[in-house]
Amino acid sequence: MQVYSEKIREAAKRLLSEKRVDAVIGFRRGTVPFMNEPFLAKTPEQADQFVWDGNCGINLANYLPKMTGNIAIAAKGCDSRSIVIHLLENQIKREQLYVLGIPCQAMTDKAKIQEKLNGRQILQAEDMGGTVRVSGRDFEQTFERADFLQQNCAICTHRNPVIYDELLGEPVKEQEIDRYEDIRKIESMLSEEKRLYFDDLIKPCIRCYACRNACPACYCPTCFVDESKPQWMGKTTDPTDTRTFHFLRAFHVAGRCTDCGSCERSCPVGIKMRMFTKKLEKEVKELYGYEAGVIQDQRPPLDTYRPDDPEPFLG
Amino acid sequence: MNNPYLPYPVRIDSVITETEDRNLKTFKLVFLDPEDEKKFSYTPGQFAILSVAGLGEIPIGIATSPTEQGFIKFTVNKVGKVTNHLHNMQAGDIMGVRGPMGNCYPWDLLEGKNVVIIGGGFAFTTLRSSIVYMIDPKNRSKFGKIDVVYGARFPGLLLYKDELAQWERRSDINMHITVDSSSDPNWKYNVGFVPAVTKQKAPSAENSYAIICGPPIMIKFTLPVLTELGFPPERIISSLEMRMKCGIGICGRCNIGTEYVCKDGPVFTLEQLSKLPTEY
Amino acid sequence: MSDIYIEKGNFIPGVIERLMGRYRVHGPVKNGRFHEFSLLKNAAEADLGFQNTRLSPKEIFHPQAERMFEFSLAKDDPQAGILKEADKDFSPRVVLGIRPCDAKAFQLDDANFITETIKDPWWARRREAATMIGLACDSPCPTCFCTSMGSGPYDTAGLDVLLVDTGDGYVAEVLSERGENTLLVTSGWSSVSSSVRASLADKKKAAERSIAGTFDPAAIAKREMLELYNSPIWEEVQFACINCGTCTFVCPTCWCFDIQEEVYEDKGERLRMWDSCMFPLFTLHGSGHNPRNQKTQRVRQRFMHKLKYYQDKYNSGPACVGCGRCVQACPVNIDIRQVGRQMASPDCACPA
Amino acid sequence: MSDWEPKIIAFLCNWCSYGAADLAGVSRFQYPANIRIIRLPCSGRINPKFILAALRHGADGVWVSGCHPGDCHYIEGNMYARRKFALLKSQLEYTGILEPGRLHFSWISSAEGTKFAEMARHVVESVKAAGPARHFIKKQAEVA
Repeated sequence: MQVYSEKIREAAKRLLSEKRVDAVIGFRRGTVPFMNEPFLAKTPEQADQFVWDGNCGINLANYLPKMTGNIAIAAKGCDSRSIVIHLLENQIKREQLYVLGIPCQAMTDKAKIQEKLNGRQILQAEDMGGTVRVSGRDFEQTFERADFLQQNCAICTHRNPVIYDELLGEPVKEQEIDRYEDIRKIESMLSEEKRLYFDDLIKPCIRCYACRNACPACYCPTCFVDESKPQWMGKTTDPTDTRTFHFLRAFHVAGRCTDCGSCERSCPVGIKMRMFTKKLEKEVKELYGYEAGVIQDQRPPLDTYRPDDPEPFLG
Repeated sequence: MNNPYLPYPVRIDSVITETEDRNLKTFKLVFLDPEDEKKFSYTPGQFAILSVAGLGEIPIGIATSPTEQGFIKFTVNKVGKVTNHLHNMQAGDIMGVRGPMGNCYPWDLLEGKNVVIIGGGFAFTTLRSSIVYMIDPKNRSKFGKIDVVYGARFPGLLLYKDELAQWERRSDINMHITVDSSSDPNWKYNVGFVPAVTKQKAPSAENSYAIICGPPIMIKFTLPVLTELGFPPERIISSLEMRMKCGIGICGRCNIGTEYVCKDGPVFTLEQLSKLPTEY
Repeated sequence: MSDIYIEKGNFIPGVIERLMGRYRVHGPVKNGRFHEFSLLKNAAEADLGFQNTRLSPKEIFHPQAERMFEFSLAKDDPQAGILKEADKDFSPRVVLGIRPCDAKAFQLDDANFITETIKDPWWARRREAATMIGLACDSPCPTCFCTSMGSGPYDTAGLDVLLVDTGDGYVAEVLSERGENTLLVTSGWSSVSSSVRASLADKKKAAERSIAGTFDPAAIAKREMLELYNSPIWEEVQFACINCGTCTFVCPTCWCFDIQEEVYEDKGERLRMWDSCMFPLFTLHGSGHNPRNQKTQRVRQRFMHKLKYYQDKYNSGPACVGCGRCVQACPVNIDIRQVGRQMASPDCACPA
Repeated sequence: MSDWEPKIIAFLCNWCSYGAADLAGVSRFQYPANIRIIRLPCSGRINPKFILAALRHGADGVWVSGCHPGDCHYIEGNMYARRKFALLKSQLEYTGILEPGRLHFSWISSAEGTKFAEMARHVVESVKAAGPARHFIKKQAEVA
C-alpha cells in the first residue's frame, strides 16, 4: 500500500506545479500509532508529506463542501462514492475536482489490535501492507492485517473508486460478501430485545457529535440537534434524547451513507452506530435497488420515486 | 453566599411598546421580595439576566438608573425564543432577574468631566440609565457638559420618546436627536446619520469622555469622527454584546481573548479593545 | 504528614470497603474497551491497574448534565414560574485512584469556578466534599506530556493522599489533614520499610524520564497575544478539524457549559450540560451574528484559551496538564503537542 | 388499565384525508375520539421529526394519511413521501423505538368518509392492543 504514498506525492506535485489544482487533499503521517491526519497541500513541497496506508479511514470527501478553487483529492472507494453524493447534491462542482482514485486495500481497526495486547501500550505501528508490526516498551508483535480490518472494510463491496481522473494503482478484486448478517440478527429479535440492544449500544454516548461531524453526508447549515424554534430534543445525555439523536442522524443519511465507517472510527467511546445506518442501506437496496453514490447520474432514493414503489408501510 | 444562578423572582408591573414596529417593549419589573431589591444594587452600564421559567435566560442592559427606586426596567428587542415569549407576557406575570452583572461605565473617571453620549437604535438602554443618573439633582453637579447624540432609522423607532422630549426642554443637557429619514412634516429635530450629526455638532473633546453604543456600522463610522474631534482611545467607551449563559464569567462562551464580556465587560474603552482579538 | 504502607491484598477490598462504609467512593472501573470513573458499587470493581480513563473524572465535580433548578408552570400554582434549587447530594466522597494530572487539572478549574466574588455553588460544594486519593503513574502513556505542563507522574498538587504502587503493596503519602482523617476509618497500614522507601525516589525519576518533553508553555506566555492570535499557523492547524466536541469533552480542564430549559407538561427544570467551543452554536448571537463563525476561529480559541489566555488571565501555567486524552481521542489526529510547539516558537516552520 | 384510552396523533393532508375527516363528521360516521388531528398541506410535509416529537410528547400512536398516490394536490408530494414512510416505519421498528401497531399510514381521498372512519377504528384498536406507550416518552431528564 506504501506504493500509493509515492504515487499521491508524485501526482500532487505534478498537479500543483502545473497549476492544474490549487490544493490537494490527502493524509500526512500522524503523531500517534494508527493515526494519519487529513492534510491540505498547497505547494509541491508540502506534497512531500502525503502518505497512504491502512490508517486513512477518515472520509476525505467530508472536507469538500464549500471549498473554492480547484481541488485534487485522494479517494478510496467509499470516499469516491461520497464525492458522487456531493456532486448529486450540488455541494461541489465536478470541474473543480481532480480525483486521485485509490483502489482500497481496507483500513486497520486499531481497537481490535489493542484488544489483543492486553493493555500494553503501542509506541509504534508500521503498516507493511499485508501485516502491521507494532512495538511497545518491551514487546514487538506482527499482525495479519486481514484479521484486524475495520468492520465496514471487511464487508466492503466497492473498494475501487467509482469516479476518478487518475487511478493510482491496479483495481483490486471486489468482494462478494453478505453485508447484512448482523442486521438480520437484529431484525429477528423481539421489539423489546431490539430496544434494549440499541439502548445498550448508545449508552456510552457523550453527545460530542464526532459521528455527525466526521460524516461527509452531514453538512446541513443548521443541524436538527441545534434547531431551537422548535427545539426537537434536549442536549443532555438523557437516554430518550440520545436515542432521538442517533435515530435522526442515521435517518438523515438514509440512501446517502456509503458505509465509509468514519462515524465509528471517530467515536471516542466506541459506539457501533453503523448498526443504525446499515439497516437503512439494506432497506434502500431491497426496496429501490439503490446503492449510495455508485452510479453518477442516479438521483438519491429519497429525492426521486417510481410510480410502482412498494408500500409496505400501509395499514 | 447566594447562588449566583438563582434568579430573584419579579412581577411584571407594566409593559410599554416603545416603537412603531412593535419590536421593542419596555418591561417594568418589581421584586417580589423587597430584600432582593436591596441585593440588586447596580450602577449604570451594568446588565442583568432576565429569566423566564421554561424558556431560558437572556442578558439585557439595565435601562433604569439606581436613582429610580422601587422597580427596574428593561427594553427588550424581539429576536429569539425567550424574547418572543417575553413580548407575549403581560403585567402581573412572574419571571426572574439575575444580577446585576458585569462592570459599569467608569463613573469615578467620568466625575468632573464632560460626557458625550452617542447612541443608535435600541442600544440606548444603558445610555438612558446613564443620562437619568447624571441629571439626577444629587449627581448633576458632578459632571460637566452633557451632550447626547441619539439616532434611529425613523422617528417611530426612537426609544423613550416622552423622556427625550423632556430632556430636550432642559438646559443642563444638550440633546441632538436625529433620524436617518423622516416622512413626518412636523419633525423638528435633526435628519442624518449619527456619525454626520456628531461631526456637525462637534462636542468638544476637551476634558471629555465619549460613551458610544449602537449597531456595529454606526460605531465603525463614528469612531473616526471622535478621533478627529480629538478623543483619545482611552476616553472612548463602548459596551459590547455577546452570547451569554451564566453571566458570571464561568460558562466560558463570551470571551474576547482573556476577557469575559459578562464579567470583565461589557464596558471597554477603545484602548482596551485595541489590545484584544477582534472576535466580537 | 507521613508515609504509610499497605499490602495490596489488604487494600482491595479491605481499605476500599471501609472507605465505602463512610464515603461515596468514585474509582476507576473497566467498562468495555475503556476504563471510566464511576461510583463504586463494590470494592472488587475498582481496577487500579489502569492506564488512565478515556474520559477525565471531571464528571464527578462537573457532571455532563445536571439539574440546576426546578419550577412549576401549573396555572393554579402561586409559586409557578419561580425557580427552586434542585436537591443534590453533597455528602462526603472519595475519589480513589485519580491520576496526578487530573487532580492538578481540577486545581486549575478551581480558578474558574471559585473566585473571590463569585462561587459556582455546585462545583464548590462537590470539591469541598471530596478527598482526593491519587495514584502515581509508573507507566505513562506515549501521549502523556504532564512533565512539560508543570505536573508530573508523581505530582501531589490537588491531592490529599498519593498512592505509589510498589508491586506488592502501596505506599500512601498523606498530604493533608483531610487525607489523614479519611484514612482513619481504614486499617491494615504499617510503616514503610527502609528498602521500599529507598526505591521511591528512583521510581519517581524513572517515571518522569519515560515522559518525552514537548513544548514550553512559558515561551507561549511570553509571546504577544495578538501576534499569536494573528499567526499564520492556525490555517494549517485547523484544516483537519471536523469541529466535533471530542477534545473538549474528554479534557479535564474544559469546563464550558450550556444552560437549557426542559419542560414536562406543567413542570420544568433548568439544566446545565457540557458545551464546547468547537460548536458554532456556542457563540451564535440571537441576531444571527457569530463572532466565531469560522472553524479556524473556533480551533484557535481552544488552543489559545488553554495555552495562552489562561496563562495571561491567571498569571499561571497553562490550562493543560498534559494528560494526552485529546491527542488519543481526536478522530483526525490534531495533536496539542504539535500545536503548542508551533505556538511556542515564532518561526517554527512546521510539524512532523 | 381498563379505562385507559390511547392518545393518537393523526397527521392528515389538507386536500384529501382532512377532507375525509370532515366528511366523516358531517356524515355522522362514528369513529373513536382518541384521534387528535394535525393538518398538513401534504403528506410530503411529514418530517420524521414530527413523528418522533409526537411520540416523545407521549402519543401512544401516530397515524399519517394523505391523498392516493397519483392524486396529490401537488402532483407528486406523496410519491416522495411514501419512500420516507417505508424507511421510517421499518427503522422505527428495527430500533425498537416503536412496537408494531403504533404507527399507521393510509391513503384516503376526501370522498372516502367511510374509509376514514374505518381506518380510525383500526388505528385505535391496534394502538389499544399495543398498550400505553412507555419507552420513547421524554420525561424528566435522567441527569445528576
